[in-house]
Amino acid sequence: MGVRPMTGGVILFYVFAAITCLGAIGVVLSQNVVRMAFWLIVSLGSSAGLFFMLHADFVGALQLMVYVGGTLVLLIFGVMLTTTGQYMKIQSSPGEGVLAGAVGFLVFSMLFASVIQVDWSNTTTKIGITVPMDDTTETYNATGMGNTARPLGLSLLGLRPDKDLGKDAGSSLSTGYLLPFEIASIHLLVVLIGASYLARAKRRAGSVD
Amino acid sequence: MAVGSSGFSFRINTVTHPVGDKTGRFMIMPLLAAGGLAGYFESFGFISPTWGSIIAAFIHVNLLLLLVFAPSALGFIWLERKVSGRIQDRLGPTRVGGRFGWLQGIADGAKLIQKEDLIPAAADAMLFRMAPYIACIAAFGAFMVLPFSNDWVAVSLDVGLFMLFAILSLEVLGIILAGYSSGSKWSLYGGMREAAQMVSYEIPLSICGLVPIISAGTLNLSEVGQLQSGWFFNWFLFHDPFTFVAFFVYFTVATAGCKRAPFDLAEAESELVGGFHTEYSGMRWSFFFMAEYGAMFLVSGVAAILFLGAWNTGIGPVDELLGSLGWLGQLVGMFIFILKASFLVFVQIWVRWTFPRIRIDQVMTTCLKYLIPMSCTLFLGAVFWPLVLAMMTAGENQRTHLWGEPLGERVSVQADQWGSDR
Amino acid sequence: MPGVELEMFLFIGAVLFVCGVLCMTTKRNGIGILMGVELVLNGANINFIAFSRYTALGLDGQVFSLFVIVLAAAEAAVALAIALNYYNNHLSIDVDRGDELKG
Amino acid sequence: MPPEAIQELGDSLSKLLACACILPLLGFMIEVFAGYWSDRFSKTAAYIAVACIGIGFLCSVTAFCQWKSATDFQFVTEAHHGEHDAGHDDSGHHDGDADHKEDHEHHAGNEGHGHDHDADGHEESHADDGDEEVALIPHETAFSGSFYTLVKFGSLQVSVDYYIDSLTLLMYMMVTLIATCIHVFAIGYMSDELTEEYVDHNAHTADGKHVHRPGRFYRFFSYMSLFCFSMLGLVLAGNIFLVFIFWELVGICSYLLIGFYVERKSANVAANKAFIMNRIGDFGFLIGLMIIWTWFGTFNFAGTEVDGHQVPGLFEMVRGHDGELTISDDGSQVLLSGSDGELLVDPETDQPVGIPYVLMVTLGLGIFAGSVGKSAQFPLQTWLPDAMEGPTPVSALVHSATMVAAGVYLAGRFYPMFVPEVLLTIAYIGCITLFLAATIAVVATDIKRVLAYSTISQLGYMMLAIGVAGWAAGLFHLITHAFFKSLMFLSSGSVIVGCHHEQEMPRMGGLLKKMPITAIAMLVGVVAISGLAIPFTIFGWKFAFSGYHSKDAIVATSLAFMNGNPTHLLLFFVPLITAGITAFYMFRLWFYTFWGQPRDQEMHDHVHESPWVMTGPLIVLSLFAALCAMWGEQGPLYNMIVGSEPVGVAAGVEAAGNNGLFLPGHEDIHKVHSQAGYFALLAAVTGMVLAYLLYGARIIDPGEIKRQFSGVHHFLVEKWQFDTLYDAMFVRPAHVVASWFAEFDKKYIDGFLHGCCKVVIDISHWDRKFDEAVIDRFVNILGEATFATGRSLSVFQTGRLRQYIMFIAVGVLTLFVLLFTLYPV
Repeated sequence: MGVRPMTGGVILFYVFAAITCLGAIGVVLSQNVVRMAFWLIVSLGSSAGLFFMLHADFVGALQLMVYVGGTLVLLIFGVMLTTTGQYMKIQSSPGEGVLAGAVGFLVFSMLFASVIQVDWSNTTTKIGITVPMDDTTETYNATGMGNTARPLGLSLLGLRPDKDLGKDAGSSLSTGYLLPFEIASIHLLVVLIGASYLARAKRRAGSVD
Repeated sequence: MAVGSSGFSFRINTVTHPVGDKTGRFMIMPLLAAGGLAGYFESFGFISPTWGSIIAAFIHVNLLLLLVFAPSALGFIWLERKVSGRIQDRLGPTRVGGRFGWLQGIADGAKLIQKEDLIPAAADAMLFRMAPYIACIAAFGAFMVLPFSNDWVAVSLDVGLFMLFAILSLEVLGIILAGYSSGSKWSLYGGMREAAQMVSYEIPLSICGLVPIISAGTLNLSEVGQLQSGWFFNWFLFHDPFTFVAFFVYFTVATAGCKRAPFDLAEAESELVGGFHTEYSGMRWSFFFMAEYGAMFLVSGVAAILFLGAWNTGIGPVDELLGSLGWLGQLVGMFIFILKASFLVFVQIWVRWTFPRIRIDQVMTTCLKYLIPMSCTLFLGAVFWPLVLAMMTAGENQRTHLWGEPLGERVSVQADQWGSDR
Repeated sequence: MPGVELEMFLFIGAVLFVCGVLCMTTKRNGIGILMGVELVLNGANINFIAFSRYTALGLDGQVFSLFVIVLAAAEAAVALAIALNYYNNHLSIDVDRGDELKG
Repeated sequence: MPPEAIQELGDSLSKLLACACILPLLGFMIEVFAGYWSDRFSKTAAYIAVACIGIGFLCSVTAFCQWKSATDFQFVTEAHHGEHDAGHDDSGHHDGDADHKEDHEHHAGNEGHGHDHDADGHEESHADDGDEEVALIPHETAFSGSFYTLVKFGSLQVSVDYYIDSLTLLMYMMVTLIATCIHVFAIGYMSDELTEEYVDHNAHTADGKHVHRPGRFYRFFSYMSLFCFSMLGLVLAGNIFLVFIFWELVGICSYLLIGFYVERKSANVAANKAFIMNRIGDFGFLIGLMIIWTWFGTFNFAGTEVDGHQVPGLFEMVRGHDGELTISDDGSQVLLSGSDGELLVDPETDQPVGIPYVLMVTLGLGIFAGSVGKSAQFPLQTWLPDAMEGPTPVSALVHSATMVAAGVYLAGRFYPMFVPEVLLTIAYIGCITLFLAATIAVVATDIKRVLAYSTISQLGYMMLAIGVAGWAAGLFHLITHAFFKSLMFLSSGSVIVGCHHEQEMPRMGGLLKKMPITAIAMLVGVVAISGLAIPFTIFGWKFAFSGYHSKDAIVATSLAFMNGNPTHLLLFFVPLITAGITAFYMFRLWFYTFWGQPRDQEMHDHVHESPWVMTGPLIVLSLFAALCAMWGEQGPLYNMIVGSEPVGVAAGVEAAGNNGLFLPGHEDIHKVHSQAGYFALLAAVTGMVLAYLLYGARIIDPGEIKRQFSGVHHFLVEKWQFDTLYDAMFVRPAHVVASWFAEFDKKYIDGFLHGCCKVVIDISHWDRKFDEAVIDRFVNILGEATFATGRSLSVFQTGRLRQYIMFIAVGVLTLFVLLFTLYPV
């Protein structure tokens, strides 16, 4: 990595990175479910910040909307609906914790090793396309500036102007993500129905009263 | 401007060549506008451009907070009291600060600051403390992408509206956490109600917001505003019947969305003592209200931008004039915008003191059985309207049939324009 | 972005991933496990986005992460419904009690 | 005559007629496939059928108009001898003869070119009659062509051909018109089928109850449509093979329709009878086809173009262009002539190509056997009366326009192929049939059976006419008979409906007041069939119903024939007498039914006139039955028929074939025409008066006569014992032989089979033991092993979610470790 100029962007990155990781760790360490949820919010939210820094505005916004705004509300619902007594804690035995910690450490070190060993810069050049890291284009809607909403939308609609505009008409155009998009939408519908069916109010089995 | 820094602090007013802009293509960059400030900072050699922009951003945020939100919150509190007084045939605050009692808000603030900050023994202290901040941050963070006038926007995101709703949707978390962590069943009830209500009302809110977006073709709120310049029939309110209806649906949903009466079930003092903020007091308590008023102003501003022609006066020549005036014009635009937004806020207050509170099940029914279908219908209608219109008046380079190209001209144009800088 | 390399993001992703795995392994609370899953998915997302920015993956990375997010939301919904049922049946959310099918 | 003009006209005609032919098929399709979708109460099927056949009628009329305007055809040939008819208002056609002669010589003159498209031939033919411009196509022209080729066997090419001449057009109009009327009538007649629960009073279940079944309205109409389609196709067909195909189609349709009330045993039996009888005839037909195939190598009537070179049609091969039958000197062979009219010569041995005379006879008899079956001639006539089991509209269709007409039509179409011996046979067969049927009809009491027998005898008339070279007369009678017979059947149907499905005449009577329209219509039919007329001409045209003219022509022909060869005098007297009998039993029927006092009072009270949908067709048909043969032999009908008369018939032959038969030409007939007419009229009037005396005025008691001639009566009631005869001759022996075979089956074949079964069973016993001992053991061991493994592995299935996740993590870890150790980066 070499020497880094401490630009604001870098600082901001480290802030976000720290919050993300700490949030994640907080999720692991905290025993109360709602706190876990809280830390999860923190972690996910700041990872959304990371996305913004990576010029993926749309994904970031989606992260905020869906994950933080949606999923977590769902989770908290679950917590509320399933907690018995104040601030329920279900402790797991310390032995398990130690074991899990060991395995986690191993996994982490494995990932770490792989990340270190691979020469990433090589990969970018290997693929041979130079991605405009810093595009000086001041024009409106530059992807380099993270305004990826339209290209994403187009690719979900099955168009890839970012790849195809250069080509001549004859050459085969690259297909976008229309089919996965449709599948995902159907999948969501199914989930909607299935979840509402599963979670519909039932008489508790052997309910105590 | 130096580039390649973090995506965040970096897109302060990149809206220099808006798509639909007729007036201010080569306008003089106003001195106060952010980019100008950043440039100003850069002009001293020792500050790196990124730093400059960051500082500029902070300054702007603070300025906005000090000059707009806090006063607006206070002002709205005062307004609330006055209006409620008038509606109830009272005078409302009269003493503090002259005969209009216009300093009442500040007095309240002072009182709240002095109050003791209680944390119940049964509460989950950490969450209890965090909750108000989350709510407040969510409410005010959304202002980041809200343009106050032509080009006067903190971050001109391409996904502006989306972002705005996303951030706004975080407010509910604060409420829920507050309700949960207070360790009191009233709060829990309040939180739950709030959660249920917000989660279900977010859906029609975003859908209704998308209705004019379809006509605009962009999520960038500055663009949306610029598209409505000219005479007032350029406003999306009058764009087509669906947007017209959508405005009212949106306003209803927004009122519910920032838990205002008659939808304020979360703090129904007649049923749950104080709802989710039963256990709160002092500043934390006031944060919730700051958040509430901020959210009110936010949704009203969004309504103004999406439907009521943003900062445009609605009179073509006048807009031309203002455009040529440069930053002065932008200033006037900002006041126009705030005026529109405040009017909507006033309407919200008015509604609050006029209508009785409805039951929670009625609230949910209204949303799930009426508002969501309505908004979906409006959405579809707005989608098909231009096609139908094009079929009706089939002219040059217009689609004369419904299922012609997969996308409108706009997309192809965008794709072209977008791909050209690749 | 100058100064911040791809590896940093990969590290964050790794951290999230491991935290998620730990969550899943240590939490006896079903919803905790669910949160672990979310963490893991989010770690993957960070990697995707980072690759889309730094390598020639381009937009595809963002599209993938979009799908991941959407499917994660779906998964959360279903898993939550399952958790509710589980709670209805066991009067608890402790996943260790759900071992009726053990060999 | 420009050939392309002919080509053009032929094309348009063929298209129109093909359309008229296809439409009913279309209707059939729709009704069959859509019938179940529509409910049982909808008359849609009927409307579709009527629409199809009606449009078909319009098409054929259009075709006719086109043809009329394009050819030199004239409705009334008074252009030649109008003044005679005008002058001689009292005495028939005596002086018309000369004109007739030249008229028919003119026919004879250019008939030679009637069947091929030889342009200049027509030129000269028109040179000699002045008053027509040359541009017109002679109406004798036969248009033939091919729609598409079905199959080719070497030189033989079987294709869907059409052969259109004035006769075809006429048949088309007649068939479609009558069929339309019958369809419309059937809407009313079959309306009681429009129900979910149709109670069939004539059919009984095993426990003696009435059969209840859903109505079959649409099915009936789909059959009718198919029937019309096949008949029309038969008429249009341009080669004998195609004719055969449609012939069989007609057969199957008649089978379906006669057996329409499948629940009734009698209906089943009748259907089978009709079918089998027809098969017997078709067997002969097949023989004829084989001979044609082997000896002529073509099926086409007219000459065709088979890949390049001209192939002469059957007719011109046999008859040449002058219509003469060329017979080799030793009389053993019939020499064939090519499409140019010259004799065909075998290229190797330049001998003229010929076909043995015997084979010609066989061929003719074979084909005629076919028509005997179809139109119920003498040996095979018994199916027709039984065919009355079908619904009355079916009987009307079968008896008038379609089925039985097919036989006569074929005989007429194939006339050129018949050598004189065959003609003689035809004549005698017809003669026998007509007498026999008439006599039976006298004693029949079932109203429909009377009509059936009258049909048979009328068909006999037609055959007779064709046999005695009265080609035109025969087909003339075919047409007229079609009209009045369908009329009478429909009226009888209306009577039956009125009397609530009572068919026995003795229970009727006095219906004239109850159902006047029907009665009048029936009367018209009766008068027409019995050939009554006023024996002198009023205002230039003889007042006579159609039947008079046609029967008159037949009798005249047979008279001329008898004059020619006196040995065959029966061929004149029998038809003459039978004409009287015909009138008798027809009027007997009418008086029985409509006249006098009601015999069954309580039934009589419930009688009602039929609805308009049924009486409407009656009126239409009665108009046609009365007037279709206007101006007799100068009338349009006759002219059209004569227009397509085969070559050389008009001229007549002095000594034809090996037995030197005399075949009368037109002028011979016209010599005797009027006197024959008077004879016939006399006979008819006698018959009518007799009938009136017996049944109308009841001056003589028929029962008395019945008692006196009880033997004869019984003999006649038993239909000349034909059924018993056939029973004894064919059915019983068949049963006996069948019983032998059954015995054989039981003893030997079944025994053998049972033996085989035993063996198989034993084998399978051993096999089972083997299975249990070896295979099952093996499988069980396998299963147990699997089970044990699973059981042992199930320890890992701790049911602890988090452990599983742990497993996953560790597994991933190990995988990566392996990866890195094996492939270090």
